[in-house]
Amino acid sequence: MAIVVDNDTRLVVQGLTGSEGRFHGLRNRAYGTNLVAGVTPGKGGQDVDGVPVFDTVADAVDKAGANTSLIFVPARFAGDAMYEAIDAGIETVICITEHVPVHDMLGIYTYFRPKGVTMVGPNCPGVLSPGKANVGIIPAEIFSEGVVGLVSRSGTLTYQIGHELTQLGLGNSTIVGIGGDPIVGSSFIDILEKFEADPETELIVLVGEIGGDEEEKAAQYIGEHMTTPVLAYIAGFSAPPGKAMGHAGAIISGSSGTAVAKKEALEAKGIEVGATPTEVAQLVAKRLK
Amino acid sequence: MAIVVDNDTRLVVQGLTGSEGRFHGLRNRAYGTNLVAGVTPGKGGQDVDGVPVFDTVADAVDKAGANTSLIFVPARFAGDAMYEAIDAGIETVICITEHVPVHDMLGIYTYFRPKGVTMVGPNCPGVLSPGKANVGIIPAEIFSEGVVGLVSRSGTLTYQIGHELTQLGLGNSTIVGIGGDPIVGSSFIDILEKFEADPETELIVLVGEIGGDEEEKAAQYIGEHMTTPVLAYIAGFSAPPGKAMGHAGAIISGSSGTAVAKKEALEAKGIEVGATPTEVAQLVAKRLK
Amino acid sequence: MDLYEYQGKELFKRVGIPVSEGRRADSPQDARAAAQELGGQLVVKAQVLTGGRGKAGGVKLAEGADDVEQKAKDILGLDINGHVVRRLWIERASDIEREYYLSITLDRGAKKPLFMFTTQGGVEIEQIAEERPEALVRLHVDPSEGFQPWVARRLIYGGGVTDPSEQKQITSIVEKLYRAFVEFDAVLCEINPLIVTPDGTVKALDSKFTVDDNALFRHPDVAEMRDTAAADPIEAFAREKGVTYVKLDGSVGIIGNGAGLAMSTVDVVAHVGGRPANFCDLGGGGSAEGVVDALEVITRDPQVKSIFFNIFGGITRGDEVARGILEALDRLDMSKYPIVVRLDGTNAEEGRRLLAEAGNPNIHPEATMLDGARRAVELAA
Amino acid sequence: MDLYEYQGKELFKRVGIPVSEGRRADSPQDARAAAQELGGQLVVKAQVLTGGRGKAGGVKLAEGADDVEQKAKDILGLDINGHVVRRLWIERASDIEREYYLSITLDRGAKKPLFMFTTQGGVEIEQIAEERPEALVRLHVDPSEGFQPWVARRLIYGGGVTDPSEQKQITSIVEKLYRAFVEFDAVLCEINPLIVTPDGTVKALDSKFTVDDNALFRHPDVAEMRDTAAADPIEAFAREKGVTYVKLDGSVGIIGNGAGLAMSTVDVVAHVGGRPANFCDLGGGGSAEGVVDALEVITRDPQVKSIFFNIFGGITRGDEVARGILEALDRLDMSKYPIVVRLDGTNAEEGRRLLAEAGNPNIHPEATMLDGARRAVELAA
Repeated sequence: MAIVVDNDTRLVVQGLTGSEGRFHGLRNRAYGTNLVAGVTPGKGGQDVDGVPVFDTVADAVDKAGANTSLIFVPARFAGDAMYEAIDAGIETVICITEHVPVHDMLGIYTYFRPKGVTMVGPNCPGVLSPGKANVGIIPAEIFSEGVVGLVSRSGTLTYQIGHELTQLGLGNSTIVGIGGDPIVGSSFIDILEKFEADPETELIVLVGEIGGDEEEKAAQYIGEHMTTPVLAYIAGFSAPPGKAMGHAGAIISGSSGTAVAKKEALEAKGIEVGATPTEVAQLVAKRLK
Repeated sequence: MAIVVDNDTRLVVQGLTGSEGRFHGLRNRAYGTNLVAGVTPGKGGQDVDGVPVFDTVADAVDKAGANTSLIFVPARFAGDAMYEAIDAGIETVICITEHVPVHDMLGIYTYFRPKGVTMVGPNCPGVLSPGKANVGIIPAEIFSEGVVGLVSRSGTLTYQIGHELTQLGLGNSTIVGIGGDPIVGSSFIDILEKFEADPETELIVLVGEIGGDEEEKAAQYIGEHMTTPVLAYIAGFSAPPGKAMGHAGAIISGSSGTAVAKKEALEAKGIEVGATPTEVAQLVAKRLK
Repeated sequence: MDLYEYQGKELFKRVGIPVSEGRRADSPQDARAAAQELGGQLVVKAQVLTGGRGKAGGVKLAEGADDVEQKAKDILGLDINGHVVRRLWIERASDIEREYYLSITLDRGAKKPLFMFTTQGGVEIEQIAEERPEALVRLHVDPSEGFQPWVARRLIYGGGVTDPSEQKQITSIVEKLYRAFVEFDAVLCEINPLIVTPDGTVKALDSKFTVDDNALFRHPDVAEMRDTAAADPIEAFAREKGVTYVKLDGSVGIIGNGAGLAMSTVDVVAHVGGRPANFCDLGGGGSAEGVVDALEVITRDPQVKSIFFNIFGGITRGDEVARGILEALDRLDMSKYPIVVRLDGTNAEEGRRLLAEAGNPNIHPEATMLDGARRAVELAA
Repeated sequence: MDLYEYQGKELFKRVGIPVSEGRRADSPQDARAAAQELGGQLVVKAQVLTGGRGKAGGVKLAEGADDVEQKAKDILGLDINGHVVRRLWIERASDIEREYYLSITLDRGAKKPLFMFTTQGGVEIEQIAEERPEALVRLHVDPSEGFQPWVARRLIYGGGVTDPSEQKQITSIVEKLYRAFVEFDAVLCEINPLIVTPDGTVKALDSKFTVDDNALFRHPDVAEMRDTAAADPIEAFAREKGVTYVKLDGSVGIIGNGAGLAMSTVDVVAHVGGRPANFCDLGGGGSAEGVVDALEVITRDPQVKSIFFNIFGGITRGDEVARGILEALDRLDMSKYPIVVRLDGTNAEEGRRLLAEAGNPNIHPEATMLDGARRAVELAA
């Protein structure tokens, strides 16, 4: 097993004819992902290296059986693309695009949650289930199959930690980059829940960073609901205090949001937090020995 | 048992200090309904014949434990009142107000459905579970306790049929007036589903009228999902063909919508349709003998 | 409330949907003035709230003031499906390369707005829906999502529009039509045909626009568009009095409270062999004053021979209805109408008592709906 | 993007929230002119993107042109929490009967807008939240529901506003603040204080307004409000170049791709005993040109002694980064900076090959993040 993407994934890339969409879409296919379609309005009927392109996601679903969408369209069109995917019946929507306006995401989040769709991103590197499917921009070659679930708000930091694990001979069940934006489709808790239900995942690494309170909430959730062991890494200990969001921001988040606060919240639930990516990998190795 | 309202109902009347709200609210209380609060903005702290009035529904929930709301506010404020009730955590919202704009209901319907709230109305007479609770404007004295579930798009026609049943010595488990507007909170199917699950209800009378295709859909649903027997009455056989809604309306509803089409759809599923209210009551009596 | 073509086009214009320039004309003189102002080739179009005006001779090409005035004379006064033409819309003629169809309507079954679009215009759209359903693109919009550009793309690509300029123009029209639908509380906005001119311009050549009556308080300017003169005079009087009334063709005047009971009463009167003169719903309030108004409306119909009050009180109270009947007998000349009254429900006993005390020989109380219907039919004979 | 008080008030005005009349002034002369234009008793207010300006002497009452000019002289140039005052807002003084607090902000935890309101103004709002949480009404708005009047009622009655005129005015302000929040893509709109004058008028005496940077493309007028001069000059240059850059106080220049990796690199450099000079994120694209820009930004900081490139390619490609570094060495004077380069991920091998082929002695390849950090710290010593 694996979570979010696997051998049943039938991928459509929204924006397949763009340079990034083409590069990563074909790279995902080369990895073995079942890339069944692309969507670019006005280019329906064309193909990208043999992959049929459609005008609408609905066509990609109807005619190519797509069930998972990877979004590579520019930020100002990304909201529209997400709605299109959801309403076309796509079950898993993964949005790589960064700089999506937060009010767009506010509407989309409220819209898709009751529908049971899985959404990852925006502003995320995607999801990789080694040996099964890679959907997004994660460089799959640095990861191998294994039992460690990895969930992270940061893309490149995920690669770094995955890389360190690989150096120690450890592989991953699934790597999920949830994205660093204020509102993303899947929170740490959403992904932890999926990992908990995945028999293949024996240990989870959670990679957080300063800002928001998702790590604190995840700590609470892990303490209450999880049996799979979790280790963590938090980035941003040396970051200067952020610019104030006015009084209201401070009242909402209280003292949470700093790297220290997050580390303490996790440790209070017995979750070890590594000081560097290297140390986290070593802690994982120790646990799995 | 009964459906929608019963002995656990803790009622708040939105608009209790208005003349209709006061008249029917106190009448509901006199029947035995547990009327715990009223809401009128700006009149918090007052009382209506001993019933405490609050400024907001949230206060009525927090301070008086209300779980059901009955709405009597004017049409242009009714949408706001429904949203307020839903967001205050009210579980059952019954809106009597007529002339609520359909676009308001479009938004409210979309909003409340995923939340598991039960909504009846607008433009409906309310819900009566004889011997337990009366929430709305149904004249309870003409109904008695019994085993017949009654669901209707029309208020006064419901009383008529209930009255005919009473004349024949038959009582009701619950009477639900779902309202005649194009978009109402509960459809025939929603209420049929509740009656089917109610062990007290042995037979159901469905009272429909021309327009829309809810009766046709109900016929389909009954054929597929129900074991409790259903009888029906349809009003509007002598109605002149309605004014055309342009081509689009005709395309959506096709030939459905006329009384004859509804009758045929019901009879095709083995559901008897009475020619007059009196005949329906007689059919019920025959079935229950 | 249904709007005339020219009124719907006025609302289209407000949201930016392209329409032809035109002028309203209520007389041949108006039409001549419009022709002089607009110049060039024009179309004289009957403004009626019904379809089929083209076949009925209600739409004519004309050029020059004399010709336009003559065509206006021809069309004004025409009876189109029972609607007499009293208004014209004179607009610049359009060359038509292709005809499409676009509408948005409230699908009460799905509880969502529904867009429909086809490039197979020029024939009856119901026929296309029936015979070639694949040529008609249907697409619901989720109200909580609102309009998103993909909706227009689904219509355009689904309908097979391939010209990029047309795609762009239609996308913009689809978005604006959605805005019109929401902003004006419409239940139907239909463009049939949506035309493409030889130079590639897309515009609305006709409009069918229906606004929710219950939302007119938000749109006083639209409410003012109502043409009270066009309606049946009794129905117009009823609207003025706030009475829900539909004229039928018989002799038994019927007043019920609630649409369902009133409809059922009409059915039952027909069922026992009578001929209903009307459908009249007192509505939820049912004040004494409302009862007087209803009686005043009903008795304007010269065919009425007897009146049947079938009241089952809920929010309507029997005593108020009784008071209204007595008040009407006082104020109106009701001597020639036998009034059958059947009262049940809220405060019915009090109402029956009030009527009995009045002792008016024209009031015939009956205990049941069926008996009331039979008695009213007898009395109309 | 944070707006100045006067900019926020300009947006308030556009949606109809009442504010005092005023003028912007960038010099004592401007202030004098504003005083002459406005007349009467005025307030001279420092415009800075930080709090506590009152205590720092940044807000002064004044009357008459001379007085206002003098107060402007006093305030311009003040350092308030590291922000130098360069702009003033001169507005009519308001008599204050009561001070309230009203804000709407994006609660990222709840994924909903959050209103906060209290009638216990005049002290620090955080203190009220801490000490008397019951006095601070918090209320989320569901984005799919949008603003409904009950939201304002919950705030008003929850906060204990009893005067009907105040209730009416605040209801209207709450609705308009929600509109401002949505229409301008704000993440924060705060009115502190929202005052009641002795004659019962409610208005916004201050504004804190933050607009989502990612949505500025929808608001070119708001985007133009940015005061590029107020930022740190290197940060301003970085913004101009489109580089995400935060100046820190050390000697090791750091460039990473992705905020998380860049932040972690800063942490690791500190962890191995070094002092990071900056945080710099190449971002997702990571073109060669972007690399040149980032190096140009970082080398403007005179404290920088060494530079550490820590790149783990995903969407960023190692070969592009390498090309950028070589390009920068060509175009900029980079001779005094040892550059430690650690490349992994997409096309990393190709990137490493390009750098090796170039054979520049200033380029120090390292295989791991930890080793790279150590080497960069050594080279900065």
